[in-house]
Amino acid sequence: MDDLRRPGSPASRLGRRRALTAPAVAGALVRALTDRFPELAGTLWTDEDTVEVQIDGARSVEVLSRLRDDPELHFWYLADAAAADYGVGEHFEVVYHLYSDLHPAWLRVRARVDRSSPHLPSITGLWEGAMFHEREMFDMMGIIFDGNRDLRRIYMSPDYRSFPQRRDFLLPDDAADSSAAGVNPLERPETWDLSRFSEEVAHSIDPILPLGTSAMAPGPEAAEIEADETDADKSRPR
Amino acid sequence: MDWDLVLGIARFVVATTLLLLLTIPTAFIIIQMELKVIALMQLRYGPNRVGPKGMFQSTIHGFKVLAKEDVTPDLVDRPTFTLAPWMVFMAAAMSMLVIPFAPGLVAFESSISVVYFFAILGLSVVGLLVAGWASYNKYSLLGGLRSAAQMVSYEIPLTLSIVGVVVLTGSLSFTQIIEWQLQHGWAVIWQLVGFPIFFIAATAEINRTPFDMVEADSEIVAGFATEYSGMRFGFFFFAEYVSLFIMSAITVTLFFGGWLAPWPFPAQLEGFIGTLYGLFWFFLKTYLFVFVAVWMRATLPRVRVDQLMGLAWKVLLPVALLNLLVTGVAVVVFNLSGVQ
Amino acid sequence: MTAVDPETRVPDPIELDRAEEARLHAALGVDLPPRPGDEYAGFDTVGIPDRPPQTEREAEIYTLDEGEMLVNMGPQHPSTHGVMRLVVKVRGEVVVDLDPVLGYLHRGIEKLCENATYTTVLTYVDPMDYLSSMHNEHAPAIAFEKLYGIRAPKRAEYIRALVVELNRVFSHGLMMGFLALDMGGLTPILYGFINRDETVELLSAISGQRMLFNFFRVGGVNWDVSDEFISRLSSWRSNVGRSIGDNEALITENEIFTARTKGMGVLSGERAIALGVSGPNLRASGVPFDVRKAHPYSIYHELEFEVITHSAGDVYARYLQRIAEIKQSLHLIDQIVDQMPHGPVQAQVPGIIRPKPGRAFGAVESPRGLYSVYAISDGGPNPYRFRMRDPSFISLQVMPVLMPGHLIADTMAIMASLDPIMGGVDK
Amino acid sequence: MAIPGGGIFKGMATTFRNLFAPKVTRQYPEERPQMSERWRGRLDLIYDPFGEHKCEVCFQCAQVCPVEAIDMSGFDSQGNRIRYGMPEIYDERTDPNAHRRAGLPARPMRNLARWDEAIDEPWVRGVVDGYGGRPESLVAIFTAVQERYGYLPERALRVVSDRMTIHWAQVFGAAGLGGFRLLPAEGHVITVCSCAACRFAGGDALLKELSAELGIGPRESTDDGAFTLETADDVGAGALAPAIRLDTLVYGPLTGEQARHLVHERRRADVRATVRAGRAS
Repeated sequence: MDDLRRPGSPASRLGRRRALTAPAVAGALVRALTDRFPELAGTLWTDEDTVEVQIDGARSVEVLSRLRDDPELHFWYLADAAAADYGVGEHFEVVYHLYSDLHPAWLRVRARVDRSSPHLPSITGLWEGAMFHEREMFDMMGIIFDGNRDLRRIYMSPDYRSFPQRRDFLLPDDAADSSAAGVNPLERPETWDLSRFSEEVAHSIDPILPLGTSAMAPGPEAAEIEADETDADKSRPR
Repeated sequence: MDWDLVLGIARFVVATTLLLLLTIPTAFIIIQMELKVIALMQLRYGPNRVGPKGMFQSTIHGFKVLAKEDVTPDLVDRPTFTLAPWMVFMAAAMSMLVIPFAPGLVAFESSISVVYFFAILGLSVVGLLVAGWASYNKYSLLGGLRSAAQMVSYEIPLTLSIVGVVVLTGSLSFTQIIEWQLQHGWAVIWQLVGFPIFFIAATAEINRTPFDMVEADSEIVAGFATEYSGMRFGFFFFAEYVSLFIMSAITVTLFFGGWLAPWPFPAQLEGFIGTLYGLFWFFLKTYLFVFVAVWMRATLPRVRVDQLMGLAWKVLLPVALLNLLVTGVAVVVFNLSGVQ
Repeated sequence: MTAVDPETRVPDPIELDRAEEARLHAALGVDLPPRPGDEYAGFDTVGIPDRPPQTEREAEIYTLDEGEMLVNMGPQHPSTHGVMRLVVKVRGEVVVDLDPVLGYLHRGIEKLCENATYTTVLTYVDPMDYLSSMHNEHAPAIAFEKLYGIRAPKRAEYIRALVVELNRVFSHGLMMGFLALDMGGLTPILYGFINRDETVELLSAISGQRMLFNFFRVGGVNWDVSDEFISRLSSWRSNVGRSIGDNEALITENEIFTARTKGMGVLSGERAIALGVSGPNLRASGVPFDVRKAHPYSIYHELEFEVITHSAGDVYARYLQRIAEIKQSLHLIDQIVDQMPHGPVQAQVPGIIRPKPGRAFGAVESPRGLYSVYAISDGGPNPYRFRMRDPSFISLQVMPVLMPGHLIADTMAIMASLDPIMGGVDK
Repeated sequence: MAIPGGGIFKGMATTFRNLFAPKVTRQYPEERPQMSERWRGRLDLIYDPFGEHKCEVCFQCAQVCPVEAIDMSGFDSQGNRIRYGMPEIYDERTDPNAHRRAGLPARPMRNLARWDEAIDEPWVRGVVDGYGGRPESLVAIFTAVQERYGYLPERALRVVSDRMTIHWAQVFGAAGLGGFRLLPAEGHVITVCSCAACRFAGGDALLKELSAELGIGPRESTDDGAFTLETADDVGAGALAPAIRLDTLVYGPLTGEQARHLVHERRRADVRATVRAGRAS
């Protein structure tokens, strides 16, 4: 989001997005969150209509149930639950998006899951509707939700045994000898530059709005990251 | 040699053959009507390419069905699977025997033709049940069971609503019922409650929309006919439309004066002209009811199976009984009966 | 072919795959012992899978009591709205349990999109929920604009709102027809398609295509609308009014229809929230949740409208909800046309968009509910992770909850009232 | 509900009214639809007034296609066949996965090298830099790469694409022009000359003889991977016609008998080499 401030960028020509209504009110949400979860204050981050916290995967049920049941937070609707894979040697992330009619901002809860043993408590006890989300995450990413009583494949056939949306998913059956080999870097892990997804890069995107010192402190390694990114840009196939 | 017997047999053979042959154009005409009328009601043109104005579309469909491969799935019960379409079709064709088309134009004149008709019509349920059972398919089985439940249930109000007419006219012969109507006016005027019951029950009996539970395509695929293909399916299809024709004919015969012209025209003429005149009115009225059935198919959604049975037992049956009671009392009190 | 030397033989891809999977499963501790021939594990004629159940719930479904049987509805059933399979456990005609089996249309669109540039992603999401392609493009456009930090010009936002509301009208109109069709009414679907045809004619006048519009761009829309088009809208409105009116006359008051829909498949508001139902289905249960109001995107904060709800939560309420929303959409279209400003329709964006690393969430109210996109950028020209939440996918969870106790005939009515589109369910 | 059955009659009235309403169906062949001006449904090549294609095979359309759906070929002003697109797109028919999907027994992969052959990337970069990274030197670079590896490995092409900042599709398209080998050849490569002189002198008959001898057609390899048959128009000319090239040596003029003899000789040599290798180990 740096180039927002850079003169001459397309964004500055067209003006910023509309008057950023959400975070102005989201201040209340941020305060409420920092009051209740002081330990998460360091991970708070806001977008124009999203407030984001990061938690450890093991705590997901605890945090989400407090977010749902607290009368001042009252995030009663689970808008989305999705998983992201940051590559071999990194971690999984299960991302919950919540909605509350008290706060006009989406709340994004990023739960970090260890890649070597991807276990996470199931939130089907909080929202029954998380069932299909969790089944899809299991199917596509191989994340195991403990306590989900119907953790089956949902898209792939029951006898399938790989997890197609993982970053290290290889498809020797298709990629190696198909006509598409060499056409797309689809299943070619050696072309991926995993260094870009290091912890620092993923976490140190500085916020747009001054919410509090903890939320906006730029990473000390900013210079390194900058260098890293340009490298990454160069190494991408064009 | 008993020439009367020989003549009788010859006449019967000729009449049966003619009726069997009649089923083919009848079915084609009704199918064509269904294709075209429903299309027009849905703001489409419908068939308009085969033949003048697309008139031969249904005929071509018939030939297509003949030419199609007739698949017998592995696990079906072969004898019954083969027999079922034939049973259904024959039940429909046989009940045509007693329909009076015009004065003197009836294949088999009998004093108990009403009884014969409903007895034979009830046979088709056996065919459907057999088809559903023999197909080794769950949808077929459900369709067969539905047909059994539905047709057996609806035969009761159907028959009871006719008893009103029978009591009124004092006859079990279609011809005599028509002759009674010649003197007293159409029976529908005397049976204002009986006719709707008969109409609803008849629609259910021949599995027409909104009572087409038996082959409800959005629920049980095609019901009893799921596993059928080729000409065996064609027989079911034919039988369905032939029974639609028969039911319309019986409605006309029992309630709308059969071959009689509506007043104030001369209701009936003599001689060969009279036969043609009777045929004209008979077919006109019959196809009017066929049109109504097609119209209903274009309009109405399907009744659910439990609502269907509830309607038969909780509404139609009591009302039919009541109608019968009132008719009987009226006949006795006002001495309306045709019984001499 | 000559015999292959086992030493130099190239391993079969399937074998490699197996080995890789076995390794993965060993690492994960997932207990799925491979059995010979189980790549063909499917469902036999009886309907019970010939493998041990994998979960508690699966065991529950596939265990039959006396008098129960399994009926497979689909994937080639006439009215499953696409290729999906419903394993229905019935006792007679009464449904005891139900299990939706998905994946017959799974195309891996998320994965495809992760290999496409930000611009081309918008072409891939079109065929997802193929009755609301405009909405499918809207959510990624919003998310990518957030990622890239630009906004579409005002006129583009108005055009976007216009086309998505047009799309909503025909999508809901078709739902009326599908609901009637699944109950055996043949005609309403045709009237619904007349309505759809007129609407897609309009949309093709804007976007050039009739089904997969590919109209949205990051930072705007592909083309401007002309004044001539705006004038066509009024005649379109009267035609839509006619076909919707015909459909209403055909089914809304029809006794057979009401008897089959009122009190059928009742979903309470609390349960609907817990199950993640959204859109008209949720509002028909009395929960006033509409993304257009809850998180006004595009220009919805400038339009006047109220969130419509119905309280009954049954099939009939869901049907009425759709009709009310069609009328609301027509009302919105009037407002949009009245207020539409002049100006450019496309912000200046480079050919290949490379947003800074970050995350963005874009949600829209599609005809089937909350449709959202979550995109992660790594700074490259294509999204690192592209996630779509399809409302009909989530809504399908309602089926096992609603169905027990109803008849087989109601399966289709209830499913049609939820209005799932398999293209979206299976992504 | 005021009258029971009222809704039904309302519906019946609607359908009856529509029975006579104007119909909406378009009678297609007679009545053509009016397509929107913005319609993008079909790509069509337009002709000039003299009946010639106006397409100049500039590949611009293929380059801007957002989903890379266009794969095209044609002839340039010199009459050379030029092509743009994924090189092996029509290989799908012989792809093991296609066989598997069709329920046929799938052949094992022949050319593992295609996807994971190790190449000397710095060397390739050096070659590219040596030519100054100019696009017109692409053919020279390809020649150098093919000399080293015997074919153009896909990963080398990717390196070339990255280094020269040319879209990979263009690099692949150029590599497919002719004269370059995209797959490693198997065994001995027999190239039958197809220049005019050789064909006049009986080159076609020679090709037929060799095809019959090896049991394969041009551009194919034998099942045991010992021979590959090819045609090219630059092997021999004039006095040599008809000529073949066996690996690197050119033989000619040849009769069918002599060509068969060459093949037999190579086979025997291979067998001897195998036996010798076996003894040595």
